Amino acid sequence: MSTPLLEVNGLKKYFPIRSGVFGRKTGEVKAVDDVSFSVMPGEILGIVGESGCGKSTTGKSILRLIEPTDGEVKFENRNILELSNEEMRKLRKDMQIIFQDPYASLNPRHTVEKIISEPLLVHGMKNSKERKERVRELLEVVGLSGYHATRYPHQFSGGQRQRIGIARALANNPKLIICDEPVSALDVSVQAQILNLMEELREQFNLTYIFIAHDLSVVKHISDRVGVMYLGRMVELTTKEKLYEDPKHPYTKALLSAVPEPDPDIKKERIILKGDVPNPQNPPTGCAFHTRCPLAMDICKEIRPEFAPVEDHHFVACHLYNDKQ
Amino acid sequence: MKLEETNNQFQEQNLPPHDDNVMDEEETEAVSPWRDGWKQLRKNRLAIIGFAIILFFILVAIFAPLFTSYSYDQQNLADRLHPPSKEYLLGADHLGRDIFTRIAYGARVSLQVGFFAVTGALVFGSLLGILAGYFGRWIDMLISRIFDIMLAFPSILLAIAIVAILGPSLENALLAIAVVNIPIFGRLVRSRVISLREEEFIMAAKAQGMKSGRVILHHILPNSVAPIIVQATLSFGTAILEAAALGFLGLGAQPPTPEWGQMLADSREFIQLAPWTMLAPGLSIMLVVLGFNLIGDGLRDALDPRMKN
Amino acid sequence: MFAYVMRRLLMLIPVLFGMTLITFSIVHLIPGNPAKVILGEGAPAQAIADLEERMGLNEPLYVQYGNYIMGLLQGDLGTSLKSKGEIAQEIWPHLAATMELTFFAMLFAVIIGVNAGIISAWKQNSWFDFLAMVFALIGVSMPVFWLALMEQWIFAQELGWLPAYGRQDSRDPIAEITGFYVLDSLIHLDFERTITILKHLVLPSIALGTIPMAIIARMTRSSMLEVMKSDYIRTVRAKGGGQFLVIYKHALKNATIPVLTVIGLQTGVLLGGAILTETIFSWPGIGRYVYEAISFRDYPVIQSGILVIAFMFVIINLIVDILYKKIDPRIKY
Amino acid sequence: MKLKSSWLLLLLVSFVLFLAACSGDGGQKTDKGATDDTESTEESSEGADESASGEKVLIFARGGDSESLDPGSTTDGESSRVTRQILEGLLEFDKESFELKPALAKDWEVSDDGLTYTFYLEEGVTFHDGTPFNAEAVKINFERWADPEHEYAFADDGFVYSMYGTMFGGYKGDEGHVIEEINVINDYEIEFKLSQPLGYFLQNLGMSYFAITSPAALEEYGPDISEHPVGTGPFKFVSWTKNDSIVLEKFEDYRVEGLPKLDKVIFQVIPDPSARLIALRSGEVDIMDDLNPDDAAVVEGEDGLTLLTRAENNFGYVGMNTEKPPLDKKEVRQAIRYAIDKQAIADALYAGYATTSKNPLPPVYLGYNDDVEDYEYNPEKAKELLAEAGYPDGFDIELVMSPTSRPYMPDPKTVAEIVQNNLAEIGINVTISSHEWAPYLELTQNGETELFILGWSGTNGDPDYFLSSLLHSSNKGSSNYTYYENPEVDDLLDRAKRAVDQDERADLYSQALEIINEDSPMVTLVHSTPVLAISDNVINYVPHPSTSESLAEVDFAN
Repeated sequence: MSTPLLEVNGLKKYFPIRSGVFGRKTGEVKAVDDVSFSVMPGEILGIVGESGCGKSTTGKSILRLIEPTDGEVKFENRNILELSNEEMRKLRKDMQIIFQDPYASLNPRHTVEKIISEPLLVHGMKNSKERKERVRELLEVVGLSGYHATRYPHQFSGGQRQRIGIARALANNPKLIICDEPVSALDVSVQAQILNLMEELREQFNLTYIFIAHDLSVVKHISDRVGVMYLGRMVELTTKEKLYEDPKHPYTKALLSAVPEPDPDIKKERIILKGDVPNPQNPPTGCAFHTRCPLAMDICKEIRPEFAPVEDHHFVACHLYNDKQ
Repeated sequence: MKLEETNNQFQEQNLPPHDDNVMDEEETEAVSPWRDGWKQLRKNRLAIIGFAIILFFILVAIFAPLFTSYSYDQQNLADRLHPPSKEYLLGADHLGRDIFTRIAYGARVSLQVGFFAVTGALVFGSLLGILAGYFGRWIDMLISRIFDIMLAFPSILLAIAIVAILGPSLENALLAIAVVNIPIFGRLVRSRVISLREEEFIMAAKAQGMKSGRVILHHILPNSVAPIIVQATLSFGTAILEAAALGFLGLGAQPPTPEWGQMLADSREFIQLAPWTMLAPGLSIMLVVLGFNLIGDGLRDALDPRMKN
Repeated sequence: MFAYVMRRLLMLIPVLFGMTLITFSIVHLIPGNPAKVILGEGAPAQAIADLEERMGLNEPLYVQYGNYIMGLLQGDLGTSLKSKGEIAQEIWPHLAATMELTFFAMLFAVIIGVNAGIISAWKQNSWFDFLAMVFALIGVSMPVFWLALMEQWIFAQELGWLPAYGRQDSRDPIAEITGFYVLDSLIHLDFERTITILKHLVLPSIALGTIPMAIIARMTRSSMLEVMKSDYIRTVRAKGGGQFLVIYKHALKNATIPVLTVIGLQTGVLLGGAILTETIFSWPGIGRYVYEAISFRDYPVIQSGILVIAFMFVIINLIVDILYKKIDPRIKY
Repeated sequence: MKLKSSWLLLLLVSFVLFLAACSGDGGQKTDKGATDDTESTEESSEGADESASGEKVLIFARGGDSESLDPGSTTDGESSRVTRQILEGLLEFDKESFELKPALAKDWEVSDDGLTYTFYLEEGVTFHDGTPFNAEAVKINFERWADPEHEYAFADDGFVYSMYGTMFGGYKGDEGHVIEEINVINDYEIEFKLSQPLGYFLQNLGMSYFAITSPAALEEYGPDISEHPVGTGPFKFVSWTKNDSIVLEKFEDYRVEGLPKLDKVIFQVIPDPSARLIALRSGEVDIMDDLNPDDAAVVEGEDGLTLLTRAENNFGYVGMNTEKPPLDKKEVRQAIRYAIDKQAIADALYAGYATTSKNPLPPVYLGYNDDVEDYEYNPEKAKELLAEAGYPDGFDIELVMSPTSRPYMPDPKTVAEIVQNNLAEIGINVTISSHEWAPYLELTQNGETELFILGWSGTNGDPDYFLSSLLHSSNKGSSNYTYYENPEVDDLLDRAKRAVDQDERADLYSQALEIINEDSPMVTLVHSTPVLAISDNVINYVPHPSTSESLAEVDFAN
């Protein structure tokens, strides 16, 4: 295998909590707590987890849309957290994002033309005719028509808007696109169309995706490898096949049991997780999942399990497996 | 009364997702949010009345010389305090000047004061508000505290103090009014910027690799324009009131400039002899302010229903 | 709650500090020489120089500012150049006069505004609603000083119903206790005098209270309209019978927030408007005290007067914010 | 929730009470309004002159508050108006003129060289605080004014006795200071020794600024004496609500038997002249000063009110800074005098209660020169003079003024506008700029103005107070606002000041006025006759030209 396109090591993002008379920092939310993984060129890495588990923050931290607290993000072997603002700005040509909410992520006062051509302009395409051409091309690539260019976002449906968002992300031929739950706001029927489009585009333009989603069914469809996050930590990471066939972490198992099977005859034991997601301000000691884990042991309450490979390309953070090694 | 007639033009976020191919007919016109606002505004009867009032005063201001055979400073001491008549439509003041003529020329003064004071406050207020809102941290701390302190003084008092420092004149009154209005715009823009900064399309703009300046100019500002316009319209009225108050206290325009507040102050002495001299200037101030308030209300309903309370 | 109040109080410190800085610089930027003002027409140069020295006007600015702050911390607002009296003592009766006027103006605004707003919303689109809202719109656009003049002309001069000036019948002045004349007359159990004093309050209170009244009416109406859409009200309405009182009670509760908001926002406007109203109605309040000090260049009075007014404004806003928080703990700052 | 509705309820209840109170009384008033207007005024004022307790209370309405009630340390007319009732000097002026009358000094003698004045004081007079009035008290007061180091001078508290400095040539130790020593001969005899003769020394002593304060009160109150005046006058000080009212009450032991007639006098501040008149018409006040001359006709036409005038004791003028070009050219100044229509100003703004003036001195004054040639309104001549001076096309100039109403000029702003209009006719383009009173005076004193509008009122009835103050070159930078300088005039004025023979003085002043008229440092506009209005049932009230008159003899009819 070649060198990874993106390498994330020990990424952390803590949000301070301030309160009291002086607004002192009285605690912090560890939204992303020591997450590491890498992405190969042309690969689609899925990241799943319940809402609030820090997967979106992870995605935005990688792009420095949120400044990480600590860690290392290497893109093509450059630690981008050390780049100056201007260097980072230039690098954004190669790293793009598609947002979850197609309604909120498009400037309501700009025409589609302007929305898509703006990234072209800021990365050096000064000729407006050229830009116009490119916008039409991109619109057609994502399945819209050239005449849509003069309209405003509010004149489009959700799926169409997400297509615009994709066109915008594609504008400068990026190498990596982080897709932050790109279909979760859409109708199910539209979801499939968008997912198909994204897969086509990957092949067409040789893209690499980090695909963030909160349900496994979507990720299953599109990913090569999948990472599972819980309370700011990565708990399992492996190839799609292994994850779906042989999930290791109890949390992954629980998630998988909730995925509806297309074939109603296949009987499946549904694992219902007890309790709520703990307060991220005050996460449980040891393994963060132990409060809800059906298989929790004493050690889980005290020691945080290491995120370690149990098999080839199969990383898990769970004492059940750490013991076996 | 259409004050409550909310329209959902700007609440696209709340619309249910459409089917993917709903609006694909080629004929569909490109509808900009501005045009929607204008459409909405045209339906608002009160706003139209407001426009009519302001338009009337603008026309009067422009064509003042055509309405009258007098000049605003032409004295005719023999006719002082002449009651309204054919000769003097609204009567004559204590120097025998035609009040109608002075009101007409006074419209120029008031509208100009309103315009320049609001423009000044808007430009500087927005600038500071953007700086504070976009960059946050100590810049925000500093600017916000300055706004707090300025707002701690009743605006007319602060304006009086500023005029006391600079000396009474129309220009200084205008400057004072602009200064006291800066924090109003500043705060508005700052809070707009802060809420916009969290919006995804701003993050998207950053993700595209845009520079801060471009993000502010092309994304944050255009989306803050609606509330700023509404505030500017309302402030227009307030500024005219404040200018008139300063004029009334003798701190505004200098004679023989026909400033309405000052005309009111002049006529105050003749409340026993010639009460009609007080009517026209007072009514004019009230009408112009009313006009701007009506337009402001209409704009708020049309452009930015969220600002309503 | 306690932490919130404490934090607000702490946040007040830089604001208060900034306020002293502003008042101090206003006074030092106003052209004119206090020593000359004191000495009046035709004073010899030597006398002026001597006086400047005695007043500490030769000291560097930061020393003067330091002295000013030290004085303030000890409750010393300085000495009036004009009357040579202690400002801290002189200012109280003026402040009381303004506070009484402002209170009654607000009372007028709240009572009329809230009720007009509720009835307008209840009878939405009726002639009452239309008239009330037209009046409210005109009220918001009203030049206070013009309204005051018109009132004086019509009610004092032409009709002779109400007194044209002052706080009381000057032939028979009240023995002051608190400086709030209504309160004082009640303490004296002199109800006839209370009525006289209230009569003096009517015209200026209306002049001053009109703008907040109009704003309160409009805000109450729109917040009421939202309440009327609620299920609770729909149920009451559906039941019929005695519904107006039920809704009225309900509406009053809902009026608290707009009323508080307006009190917070408009106090400054009122205190400013008081300068004009007080001049027209010869009301011996703090606005006139400061305004006259400006025309006589009585620097210490300008400085302390503006500071006291701003301080009042800040405190009222603080109280309003705390009340907000108490009424609706969801509100965050 | 309970809390909220209850406070609103409380507000509601209080407002209902408030409305009920007003409407109840309003109804009563309406009845009154329904009857004849004049009747109601009479009715209310009749009821008003005696308060609930049957006392005679007079309300005197005026435009501004007093600055200080320590008469020596202020030059403010509104202050002396009040102190005149509380404190007395050695001498006083006659009711309607500046003729001297005995007051605390029942008799006096002047030495032939004019350097020694001996006063014989009234015996058995006590101050309001019960301490006796005597020669020692007089000496303490004069020394307090003369010497900033004196224990009662309170110089550290900003007390300055500028009127003393002006009238007596400076302070202790100054070269021009005329009072060399004061000798107490016995309790009721005191002697002033002067270093040089002063033509108007006695005249000064009649001024209300030089009234005697109880030394015990100076000791007791210290610098607070400015708010606790204690004198020998007909009325005692009771209270002072700043910017509102000053209350005085009858001094039972007043030295003149049977006076004062009134039990209480209240000086009420009503800044706005029209509100003042409304108050008078409705019977809320008994006397109002500073009536707008335009309203004089209203007062005359109304039963129950009487119009009074003060004797002319002032003049209003447009000053020209004689050091600033082009005003440094005599022809330009004369041209401006010809261009301004004084008669129109007198007619329009003073409603006839003013006469045009040609001398900077009122006609009743010693030395008034009726022979000087007046500058009649003549724009043609003005243009010629301008052309002669080299300005055939006129020029631009600034006219500075303060809108504050003064006795000599009730509406300076309007005067400024008329002057602007007049000068435009001869090509002089005037820009008006207005300032508050205090900074305005400072500007003109510093000679930073070109044209300005001012006036001067007499206080001791002596021409020196007009001419030396305004036109002697030694007063440049203080009261010589025009920066006029003519050695000949200086000499004439100096000689007139020292001369003791009044005829000789009159002659010297007449000569000076002749030169001044030619040099034209100012456009003398008018001598105004300030008008005031009183309620008909106020009797024995006589306005004094100095604006301060004793109210001791004032009474109510019936």
